[in-house]
Amino acid sequence: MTETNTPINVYEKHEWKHKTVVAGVEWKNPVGTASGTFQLAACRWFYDVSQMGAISTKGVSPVPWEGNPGPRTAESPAGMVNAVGLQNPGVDHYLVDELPKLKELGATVVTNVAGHSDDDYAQVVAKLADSPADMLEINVSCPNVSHGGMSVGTDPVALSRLIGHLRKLTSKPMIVKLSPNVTDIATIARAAAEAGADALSLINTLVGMRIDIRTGEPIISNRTGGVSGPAIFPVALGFVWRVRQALPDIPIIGIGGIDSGEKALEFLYAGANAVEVGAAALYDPTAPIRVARELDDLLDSRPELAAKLAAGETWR
Amino acid sequence: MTETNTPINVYEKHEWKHKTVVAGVEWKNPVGTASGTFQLAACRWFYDVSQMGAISTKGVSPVPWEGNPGPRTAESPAGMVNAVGLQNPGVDHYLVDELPKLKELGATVVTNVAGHSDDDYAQVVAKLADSPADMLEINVSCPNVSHGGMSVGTDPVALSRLIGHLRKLTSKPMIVKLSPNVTDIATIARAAAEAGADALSLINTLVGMRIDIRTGEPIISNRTGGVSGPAIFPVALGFVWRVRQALPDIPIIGIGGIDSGEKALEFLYAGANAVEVGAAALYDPTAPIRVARELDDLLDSRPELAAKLAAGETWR
Amino acid sequence: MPTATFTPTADVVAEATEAGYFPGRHTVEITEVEKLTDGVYRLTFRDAYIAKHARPAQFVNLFSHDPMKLLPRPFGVSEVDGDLVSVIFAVVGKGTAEFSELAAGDHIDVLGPLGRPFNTKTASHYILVGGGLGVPPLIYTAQYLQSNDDVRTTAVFGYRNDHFADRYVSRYADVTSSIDESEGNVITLLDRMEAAGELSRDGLAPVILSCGPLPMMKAVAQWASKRDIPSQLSMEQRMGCGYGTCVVCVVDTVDGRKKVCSDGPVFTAEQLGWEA
Amino acid sequence: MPTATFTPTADVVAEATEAGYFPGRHTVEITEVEKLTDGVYRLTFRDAYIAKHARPAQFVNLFSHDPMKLLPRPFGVSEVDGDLVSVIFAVVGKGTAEFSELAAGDHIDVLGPLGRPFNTKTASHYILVGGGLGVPPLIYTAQYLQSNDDVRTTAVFGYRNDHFADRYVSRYADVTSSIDESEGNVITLLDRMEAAGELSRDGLAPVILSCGPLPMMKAVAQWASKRDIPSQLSMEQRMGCGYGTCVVCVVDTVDGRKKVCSDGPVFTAEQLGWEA
Ligand SMILES: Cc1cc2nc3c(=O)[nH]c(=O)nc-3n(C[C@H](O)[C@H](O)[C@H](O)COP(=O)(O)OP(=O)(O)OC[C@H]3O[C@@H](n4cnc5c(N)ncnc54)[C@H](O)[C@@H]3O)c2cc1C
Ligand SMILES: Cc1cc2nc3c(=O)[nH]c(=O)nc-3n(C[C@H](O)[C@H](O)[C@H](O)COP(=O)(O)OP(=O)(O)OC[C@H]3O[C@@H](n4cnc5c(N)ncnc54)[C@H](O)[C@@H]3O)c2cc1C
Ligand SMILES: Cc1cc2nc3c(=O)[nH]c(=O)nc-3n(C[C@H](O)[C@H](O)[C@H](O)COP(=O)(O)O)c2cc1C
Ligand SMILES: Cc1cc2nc3c(=O)[nH]c(=O)nc-3n(C[C@H](O)[C@H](O)[C@H](O)COP(=O)(O)O)c2cc1C
Ligand code: FES
Ligand code: FES
Repeated sequence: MTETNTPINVYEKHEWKHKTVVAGVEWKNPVGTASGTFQLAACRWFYDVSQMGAISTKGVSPVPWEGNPGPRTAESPAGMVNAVGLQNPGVDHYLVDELPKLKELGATVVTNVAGHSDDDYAQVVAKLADSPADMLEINVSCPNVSHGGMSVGTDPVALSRLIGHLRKLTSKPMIVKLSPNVTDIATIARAAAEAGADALSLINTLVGMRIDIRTGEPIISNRTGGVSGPAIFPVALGFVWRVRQALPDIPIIGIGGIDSGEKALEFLYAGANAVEVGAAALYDPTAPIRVARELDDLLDSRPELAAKLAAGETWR
Repeated sequence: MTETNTPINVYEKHEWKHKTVVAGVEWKNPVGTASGTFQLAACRWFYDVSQMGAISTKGVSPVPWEGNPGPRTAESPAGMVNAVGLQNPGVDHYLVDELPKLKELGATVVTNVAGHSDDDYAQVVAKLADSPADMLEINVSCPNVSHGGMSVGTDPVALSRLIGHLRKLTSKPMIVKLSPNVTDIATIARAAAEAGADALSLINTLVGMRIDIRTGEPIISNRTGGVSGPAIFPVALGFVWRVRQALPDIPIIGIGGIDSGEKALEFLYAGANAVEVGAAALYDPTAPIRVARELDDLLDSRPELAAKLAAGETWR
Repeated sequence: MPTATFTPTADVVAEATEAGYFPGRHTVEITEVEKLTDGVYRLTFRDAYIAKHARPAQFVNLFSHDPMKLLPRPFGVSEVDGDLVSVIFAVVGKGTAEFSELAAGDHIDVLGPLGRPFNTKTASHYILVGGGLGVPPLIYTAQYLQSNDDVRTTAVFGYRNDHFADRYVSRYADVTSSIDESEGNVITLLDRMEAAGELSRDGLAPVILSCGPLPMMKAVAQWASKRDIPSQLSMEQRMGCGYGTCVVCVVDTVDGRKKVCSDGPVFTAEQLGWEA
Repeated sequence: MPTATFTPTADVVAEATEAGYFPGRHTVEITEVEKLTDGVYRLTFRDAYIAKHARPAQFVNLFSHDPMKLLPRPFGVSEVDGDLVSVIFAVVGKGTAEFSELAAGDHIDVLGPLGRPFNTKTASHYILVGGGLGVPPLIYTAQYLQSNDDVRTTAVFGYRNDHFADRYVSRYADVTSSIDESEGNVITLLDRMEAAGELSRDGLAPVILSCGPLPMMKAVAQWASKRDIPSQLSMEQRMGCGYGTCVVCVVDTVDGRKKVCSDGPVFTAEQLGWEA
């Protein structure tokens, strides 16, 4: 029987019962928002965003990026394909706008970092080094940019070089966000860990596409995009499982298709320290906080798991 | 507006209007069954299986294989995870049972070949060389066996060696079935083509898993399995697209999440010569023939595409 | 309210049988959903084909209305009344939770009947040993055998607490005895039958047909084997198709891994290697 | 019949507004679904919050009952009546096909109102230039402005054939003129207005508010620009969220790529670089 079928009032004041610790950083609860699906200016109107375990913000680049032309999305069964191409107003804007506002609200902030080259990443990380961001999340897994992005995240040598370089620029806890579009995730994960990643987050989107049968042409201007949503859940879970088997100690943030506390819990049982909610927030703005609340209740009856998370440990 | 909303009577006698040609072999229509989801003894009771474009049979190995212990499946959003592990009664049994019966019914047969080693594959292909099978489909992409299977399909060097070897053993049209669990599908596809593959079929399943939150343990005995069903459709389409972009000439069979003529059509627009229906046949036994019928109607209003397929060419 | 993705043709069953095929997945009307006890429901739908063809231990696949949930939910046929077919199920997950909320007039997709039935061809005293949610197919077994004068049936049911199925099986079985965890289990009842000399009945030798939790069935098979009583056990496994095409539903037998859905669900104690 | 995966709390709207937030996705009751012409429907649902807050050119996200289809379907608010909200939509794909089959008493999930409205703060003669399925938000614009004595409204609608929206807009606009493809297009009507000296009305200078197919809006913007008439255009783009968080719904503007859902849907001709 489903364990979480009493509807939750996400607006109710709630004392979190079960926290987690990711690479030394305390999260109020194990559920964060996933990068690219959260913008303060949009989400703050729907719920108290400071109550999330953490907020992973949209990837920031050294200068403003305009991303891909529209259309940027297509629907797919129980999921969606997107090719935003990392449109963002740049790190300087982020440092005076999104970040201070989030910190003022009391949020734990994971700043997602984008780049087309090692130097791009380095510039952003350097600027963030003294910022109030709680953690950095290096996105080496975006399938929708032609340089950098996923190409770094699929090559252990390039990844190792990049992370080693960034490691020297900051003492902030650094999460490396991995791509599922690889043959051997364990090697990539190990390369990131050995080069100095404090934690890993996975998965980013799977490459995919849709075609409009009325025209015979791809729906998205970029042709292919990244698939997210419930459809990718078992794939994401499998990736987290395999990375946890390969690397028993590194903190892992599980991402992919989470739309309920129960799905979040599966990630925790697979060995994640925390999770992030992405696509679900698009079709249901309060999904992230609802998932956090559902998980908080599910953990009540799992004291052993809850205790491990609170101690910065994991189930596996 | 959906183009195929008049229900189809799959039992009605039907003259196929639109055939396809895959590596020189004529299919009555562009829709086949996907390997591992068709067994004659089960499916023949539900519809006239000889009416399919082709029947891709369950992977056969040199000797009977017992596969993985149960449970072998778990549900996932709009999909399923399976870890059969290629249980099959072996090629000798296949040659006296499934294959002759299928040929007797008038089916176009694609014999799916499994192995744990190059030698396994070679033994099966050698035995099939003089059989009435119309095409061979070399499965180098099964995620559920620990040797052979996916490991060959993810390594261009190993794949090239295997296919080169098998090429010498048979003059039958040889399809190589590719895994989506790779970083660079174009290189793998090219390796197969250059080593002598007459056609490619893709995708096999994506690695994935589910965990039972009541126990905290994986549902499937093999822990991870392969994800199939509508959920993987956009991912599969993206793979076919990328292979078509990389290899303009090789025949391609598109597989993954097809449950309607419209989805089949997207694959054809992405550059496939034909498609195969897998998981949909499990939850709806007549799905393969229904999809074939729906596609036959959709092609009526697309004479240019239909003409290309009939000539063994593709949209892209 | 639009629901299921699956849109069968006007009359899949008629078209299929006319053409000489088994009916594929099709939509039927629910005529009743009744709560039997906490978390246990009895769902009845109208399906003349299944009603006519179902044999003891055969099952039907029921499908969720939620296209996120594609796999079949198999349930043993528990009773047939004219063209009405009943199943009895426990709410254990999302699918059964959904089914428990259905009501008369709703529709549901079904496929069946599926699986190899109990072998009830011999003139025997069939002892129907069921535990928990293994009892529904045994109710139908009793019903199916009721009109057969060559056989006798005794239902031996074990429950956690509420004896929710007694009122159904006692309509058909010659004798019904049941027990719950506060008193013992089905072995307790079998021992009592043996002590009372009731294993054979009217000169008919006993054959055990059993369905229930694995540990129970193993115990029953061994109990029977020790007494040279043949036993047939109806097994469960997670399914992909339910009709024999995908080979996901295996159990280990002495002849290798076999499909519960089409080699079974019924296996003998010998096949399972469960002799004492 | 169980449907949507989404189960909002008892009263999302009340709870949210009480707590000082915008209501999230929530379920509302449909009170009417009416066919206006071939493939075009008008759907009305009860939602006091949206009814109260919707401004001209704002839209609502409607969600499919099929959890395979997760993305929002955005539709401009076309009319408000007490706490009833109407949208008018064409069946173009699977989602709209589903909505066309809904009926009074059914439920649907909504989010809204969303987007930046037309700027109607100036005392002007608002010429509402709509084409095809761009007309619904202009109907609401006319309705919204009806009680404002400082403005005048003229609806200038172009249709493929059936003038299906005239009867709605003429309830509110001071003047309604429409045309279909057999006669010409909205530019034909604008030219006629100009010739008749009707661009200004009661001394109020014209402002064009337009929604419709891209080529039409471009032509309208250029027509207006040549005459120094300001124009505001309501754009369309495929959406991920509809509330500004995902940046998928962009159109190119002179200031870079902007979000249709929250920077728009309304943009000026200058922003779009559409001056003549
Ligand atoms: C031949 C056979 C006959 C059965 N007869 C009955 C019966 O008469 N009454 C009854 O209450 N139950 C019966 N079961 C078990 C019943 O099928 C499951 O309880 C049911 O499928 C659970 O569905 P769910 O959606 O609630 O569970 P979920 O856990 O949400 O389902 C997820 C998936 O796992 C599968 N699954 C979960 N548990 C089981 C299980 N125990 N066996 C097989 N598949 C499972 C589901 O079918 C589904 O595909 C039978 C099983 C089999 C194999
Ligand atoms: C701000 C705005 C207001 C709109 N107002 C109206 C209106 O009042 N009346 C009306 O008939 N239509 C309107 N549309 C278009 C309407 O949203 C689409 O026709 C509808 O989403 C198609 O859904 P579908 O499921 O039938 O199509 P499908 O093709 O099956 O949908 C697949 C996906 O593509 C999206 N999509 C498809 N076509 C469009 C499109 N033209 N614009 C945006 N997304 C699309 C769908 O929302 C869905 O996510 C508006 C669009 C926008 C952006
Ligand atoms: C519209 C959209 C934009 C995204 N942008 C980013 C991004 O900027 N940086 C990043 O690391 N991941 C980005 N992602 C990936 C998500 O953070 C997440 O890894 C992925 O969507 C899988 O999770 P989900 O299934 O919950 O959406 C984006 C995803 C979506 C849907
Ligand atoms: C139960 C099951 C068994 C399968 N067995 C095989 C197999 O033996 N050989 C093979 O090449 N592919 C096998 N596949 C993969 C399918 O042929 C197909 O490539 C995959 O399922 C994706 O298609 P679908 O989404 O339509 O199912 C199997 C798939 C399933 C679901
Ligand atoms: S469930 Fe498919 S073979 Fe048994
Ligand atoms: S649709 Fe998400 S930002 Fe506009």
